[in-house]
Amino acid sequence: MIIAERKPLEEIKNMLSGYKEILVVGCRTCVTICWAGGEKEVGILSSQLKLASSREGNELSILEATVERQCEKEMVIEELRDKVQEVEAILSMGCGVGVQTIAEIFEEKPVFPALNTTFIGMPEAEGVWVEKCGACGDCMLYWTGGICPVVRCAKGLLNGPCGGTRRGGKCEVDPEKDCAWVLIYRRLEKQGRLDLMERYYEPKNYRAVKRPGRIEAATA
Amino acid sequence: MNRDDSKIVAFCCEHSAYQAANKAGRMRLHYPDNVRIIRVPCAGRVDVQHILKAFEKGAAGVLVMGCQEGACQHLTGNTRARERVKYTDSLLKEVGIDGSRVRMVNLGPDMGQQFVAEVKEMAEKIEGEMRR
Amino acid sequence: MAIPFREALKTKDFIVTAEAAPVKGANTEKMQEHIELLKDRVDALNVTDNQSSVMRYPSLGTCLLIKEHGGEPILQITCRDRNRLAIQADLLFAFSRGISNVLCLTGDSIDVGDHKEAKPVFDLDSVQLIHLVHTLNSGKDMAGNELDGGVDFCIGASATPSADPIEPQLVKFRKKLNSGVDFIQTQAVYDLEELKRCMEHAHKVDRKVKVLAGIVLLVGAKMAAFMNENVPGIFVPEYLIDELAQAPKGTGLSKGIEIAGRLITQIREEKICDGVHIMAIGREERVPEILEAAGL
Amino acid sequence: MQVKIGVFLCDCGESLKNIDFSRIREDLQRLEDIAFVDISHNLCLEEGEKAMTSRILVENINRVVIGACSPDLCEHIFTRLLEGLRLNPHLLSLANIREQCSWAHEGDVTGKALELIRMAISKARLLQPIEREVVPVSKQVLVVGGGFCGMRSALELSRLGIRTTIVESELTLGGKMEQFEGSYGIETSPQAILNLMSNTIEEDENIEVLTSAEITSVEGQAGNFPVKIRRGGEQVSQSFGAIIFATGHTTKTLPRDFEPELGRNAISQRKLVEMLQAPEELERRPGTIGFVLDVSDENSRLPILSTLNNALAVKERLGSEVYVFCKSLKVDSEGMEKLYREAREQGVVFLKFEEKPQISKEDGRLKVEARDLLLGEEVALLCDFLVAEEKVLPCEGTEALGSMLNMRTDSQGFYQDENVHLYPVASERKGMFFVGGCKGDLDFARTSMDISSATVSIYELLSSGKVIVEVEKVKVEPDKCQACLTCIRICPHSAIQLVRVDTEKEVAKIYDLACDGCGICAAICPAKAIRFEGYADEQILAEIEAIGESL
Repeated sequence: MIIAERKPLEEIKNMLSGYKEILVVGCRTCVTICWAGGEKEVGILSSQLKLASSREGNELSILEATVERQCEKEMVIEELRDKVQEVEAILSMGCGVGVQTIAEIFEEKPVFPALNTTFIGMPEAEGVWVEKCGACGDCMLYWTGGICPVVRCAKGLLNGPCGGTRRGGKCEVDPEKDCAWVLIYRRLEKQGRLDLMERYYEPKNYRAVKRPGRIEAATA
Repeated sequence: MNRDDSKIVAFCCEHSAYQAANKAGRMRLHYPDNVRIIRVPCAGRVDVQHILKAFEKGAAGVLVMGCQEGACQHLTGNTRARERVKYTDSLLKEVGIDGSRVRMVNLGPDMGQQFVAEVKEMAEKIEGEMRR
Repeated sequence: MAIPFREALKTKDFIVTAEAAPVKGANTEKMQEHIELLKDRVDALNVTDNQSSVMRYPSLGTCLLIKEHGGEPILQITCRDRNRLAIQADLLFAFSRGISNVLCLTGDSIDVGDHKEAKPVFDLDSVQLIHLVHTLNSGKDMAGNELDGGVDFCIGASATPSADPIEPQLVKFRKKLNSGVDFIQTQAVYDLEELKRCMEHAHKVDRKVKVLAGIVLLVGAKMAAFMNENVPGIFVPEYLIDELAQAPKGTGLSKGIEIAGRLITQIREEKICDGVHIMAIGREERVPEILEAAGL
Repeated sequence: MQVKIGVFLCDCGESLKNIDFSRIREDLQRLEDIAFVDISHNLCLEEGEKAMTSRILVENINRVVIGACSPDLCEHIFTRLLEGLRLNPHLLSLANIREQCSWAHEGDVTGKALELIRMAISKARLLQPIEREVVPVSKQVLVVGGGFCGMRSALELSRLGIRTTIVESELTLGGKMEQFEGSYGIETSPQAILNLMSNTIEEDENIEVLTSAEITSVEGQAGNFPVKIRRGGEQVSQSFGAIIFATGHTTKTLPRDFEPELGRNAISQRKLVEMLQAPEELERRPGTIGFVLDVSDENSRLPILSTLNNALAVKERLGSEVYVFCKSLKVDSEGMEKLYREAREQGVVFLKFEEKPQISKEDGRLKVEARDLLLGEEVALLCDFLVAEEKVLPCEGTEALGSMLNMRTDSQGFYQDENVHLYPVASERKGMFFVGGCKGDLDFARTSMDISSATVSIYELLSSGKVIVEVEKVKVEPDKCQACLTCIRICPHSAIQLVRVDTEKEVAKIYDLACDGCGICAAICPAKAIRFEGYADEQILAEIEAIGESL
C-alpha cells in the first residue's frame, strides 16, 4: 500500500501564506492506514494551523473533509463539490495521486500537498512501515526468493552483493538495514535454489514501464 | 475560552488521578482554581486532538494524568498516554508553543499532595510565561 | 615507456600496482608529481573514479596524463555516475588514446560521498560491466551494432576477501571470474588467512587469473577505526589497531608503512597471490617508502 | 428528539458556603433547554432522592445533570434511581462541585462551580442512551492442564454445577504431583491426594477428561470461546464460556552454577525424593546431606519449600546430618515459617553465606567451603550427597500458548505477572484465568486460594447461562473502518477482532462482553471510526468548549 508522511508544519504554512480560507482534505484509504492523512490527521493539522494563525494574529478559517478515496473522481466530487466553493485553497492530505485528482477536478483553485508520498510498503511494527516494491514494471521476485533487489538493495544491483557490505551482512548505506543480497542468499540457500543466485543476469530493462505509465485493461 | 484567565485543562483517569484530586479536596489541600478537570476512563483515552483542541480553545496548559507505571488497569493506557503527550509536545513546538505546556503525570489514587504539586508547578510555569 | 600491463601480468611473477588519486580541481600539478614519482616503480597506476562518491578530476583525464608521462594507467569505471551509453562512449575514447586496462567496479553509494542529493545511476553493475567490455572487445556495442574500429581491453575486477558473511561475496566473485577477467585487485586485506581462502576460490574457477592483494596504508589508530566505520569494504582487525595505538605519538605513519611492508613481504615470500595493489589514500608520495619496506 | 435537561444541585447540607447556589440557578435558567434547576441539601439521602423522583416524574426531561460530590460516592445512587424511572441511566452527567471545587479552593468559587456545571450540561446535551441486552453464554468451562491445580479447579467448578473439560497433554492426570515427597504438614502423601482426586474426577460426570490432547486454536471472546482440541490425529471443536489455564511449571537443576556436574554424589531434589521413597535400596545410609540454595540470584518459593520438606523427610527417614547453605531464606508464604522452625528443632543446620561456596571432590565425598556470616569464619563440610538448587521455569508450551492467546508473559515467561495487584486471578482477557505454576505461584496454600477465587468469578459470569451487556458502548462504525488492524493490535484486552459485517467488507468489531471500557482504541483509530459513548470525541470537546463561558 502507498506510504506517506506529513510535511513539517513550517513548509505547509509557507505554502498557505496569503490564503485566508482553506479546505483540509483527508483520505480514508492508504494514508489513513499509515497514520499520515486520515480523518484524525486532518483534525490534528487543522488544530495546528488554527493555533499557529491565532498566535501570529492572522485569521484563518478552516473547513475539514475526508474523502473515501481521493484517487476516485466521483468520490472527490461528491465530498468536496460544495465545500470547495467556500474556500480559496485546498490542502490535500492524500498521496500524490489524491492531490492531483483534486487539482484536475477543481482547476480554478490551488491545491497544496500536505504529505510527502514516500514508497509502496508494508507495516513492520506498530507505526513503522518499510519499502518493499518500487513498481519497476518488470518483476523478478521469482528468482530472488521473493526479496526485491531493485528496491531493497540500495544500489538496485541484479548481480549483488556489492563490495561495501558491512559486518553482519548489513548494507553499506545504512548499518541498520540488512543487505538485500545477504537476505536473498540465505533464503535461496534455505530453499536449495542457490543456483539462481549463481546465474548471470543481463542489465535490467529500465523502460519496462514507459514513464509516465498507463495501463488499459481489456474492458470486462 | 478567553485568553486572560489562563485555564489549565487536566484529563484525569478515573482510576487514579481523578481520585487523587478528590483526595486533595478531602484533605482541604488548596490549589490554583484555574484548573478544569475532565474525567476520562483511562489516560489512554486522551487523544492528541483533545489536547490540541484544548490549546485551540485557549487553554494555557494541559495535564494528562494517569496511573503509575505498571499499575494501569488497562496495562498500556498510561504508557500510550505518555507517548501521545510527547508527540503532542512536538506538534506544539512546531506551532511555537514550547516550554512543555503539556505534561504527562503518573499518580496513585491517594496521591493528593502530588496532584496539588503538579497543578501548582504547571500554574507557576504559565504565570511566569504570562508575565514575560 | 612502461610495458603494457597485459604483458606484465604474463611475464612478471610479482606484480605491483599503485593508485594515483585525482584532485578536486583542475590544477594537475600535484597529480603529475605523483605520476612521475611512481610510474617507473610500479607495473601500472590505477586511477580512481570519484572515489567514495566524492566529485574529483575525471579518471579518464588522469589516465591520459599518465600516458603522456609514459606510465601504464588502469582506468577505473564505476556504474554510479554513468549509464550504459556514457560508459561505452568513454571506453571507446579511452582505447582510442591508448588506455587499454579497465577495472570494472559497481562504485560506492551516493550516501558516503559529498553530493548526497545526487541521483544515483547504477544502470549496470560490476558483472554486467565486465560483460559489456567483452562485448566491445568482440567488435559490437551492447545493442548489437558493429563498431567502426574495435577495442581490446585487459579487464580487471575487485573482490572483498574479508566480508562477513563471506558466502554471498564468493558467489559474486565466482560470477566475475566466470564472466572472464584478466586480473583481480582486492579490497584492503590485513588477515592473510582470508586472502588464502579467496585465492583457493579464484583458482578453483579460473587458474589463469592474476590476483593482486589490496594494501591500504594505515596512518594511525584513529584513522583505522574511522575507516572501519565509514569506508565501505574495509575491516582493520583489532590487533592492528592496537599496534598502531601503541606506536609513540607522531610515528603512526611510519608504523603504517612498516605494517604494509610486512604484509607485502609475507605475501611475496609465501607466494599467496600474484602481487599487490598499494592504495596510499592521500599519501601517494609515501609509496616508494612502502616498496622499500617490502624490499621491492 | 428535543433535549430537555433537569439540573439538580446539592449543597451538601448547606455546608458548601463558598458557592452561591441561587446565582448559579439564575444563570442556568436563562438556557432554554434547561427545564428546571432544583437546589437540594441531601441528594444522597432518602429525602433528596424522593424529591428528585417526583420532580423527574412530573417534568418529562430526557437528560439529568447533577452538581454534587464526587461521582464515586453518588453516581450509583443516581443511575439506580434513573433505571427505576425507566430513563436510560447513561443520560446522566455529573459535575464534582464539592471535592474538586468548594473544598479545593479558598474564597468564593461560584464562578468555577457554574463553569463545571455548564461543562456537564454541554456534555449532557450530546449523550446518547446505551441499551442493555441479554447475551447467552456457554456454561461449559475448559481447564488446560491436568495437574493439581487443573484437577482442583475442575472439582470445584463441578461442585458449583458447572461442566468442565480437562485437556491434559500427558497420558495421565497428575502433572508434577508425584515429584513432591511429602508436603510437610499435610499428613497424606501427594500420591494419595493424586489418587483421591483422579478417582473423584472419574466418577464425576460433570468433568470430561481428554488426556494426550492439546489445544490448537482459541478464538472468540468471554462467554463463547470456540476452541479446537487435537487428540490423537483428529480435531474436535467446542465452545467454552471461560478457560482456566493450569499448565504448571518445570524445574531445571542448575549444574552451571555448581562446579561438579550432577555426578554420583551431587544430586537433584527429584533424585533425593526417589531415595526417600525407597530408603532400603541405598547401599549405605548417607552420613551427611547438604542442600545449596540461592546460588543463582532469581529464587522463588518452590526451591525453599522443597528443601525444607525434603530436609525434614531426610531427618525423619534417614536420620543423617543435614546442612543447608543459603544466602537468604525467604519464608514468606503460609506455613513456611513453621516449617523452618520445625526443621531447626529437628537439628537441620542452616549456614548463611555471602559469596558462592566452593565445592570440590574429596575421597568420594563433596567438600563444601564457605564463609559463614553468623560464625564469621570459614566453614568446611564433607557431605555424602549435595542437593543442587533448582530453577523454576514455565513448562515448554507456555510461550506458544501465550502467543496463540495474544497474552503477554513476564521476563521469565510466566503468565500475567504484569499487574498482579490488579488481577490476582483474572487476566487482561475477560473469561481467561491463570492459576498455579504457570503464574509462578508454587505453594499449595496460595494456589488453592487462587483456584477458588477463579471458580467463583467463573460461577458469577456463567452460572445463569446469560450475561447482561451494554450494547455497543464502544462501537466501530463499519463504513468508516479501513481494517488497518491498529485497534486490534493495541487492545490490551484483545476484545477486538476482524469480522465480516453486513457490508461484506471485513471490519473491526468490538466484543461488548470482553471490552473493559478503556477507550485506548478510540483515541488511536486513524479513521476516527470508533465511538465511545459517554466519552466520545464530541462530548469531550463539548466539555472543553464550555470552559471559560461562565458569568
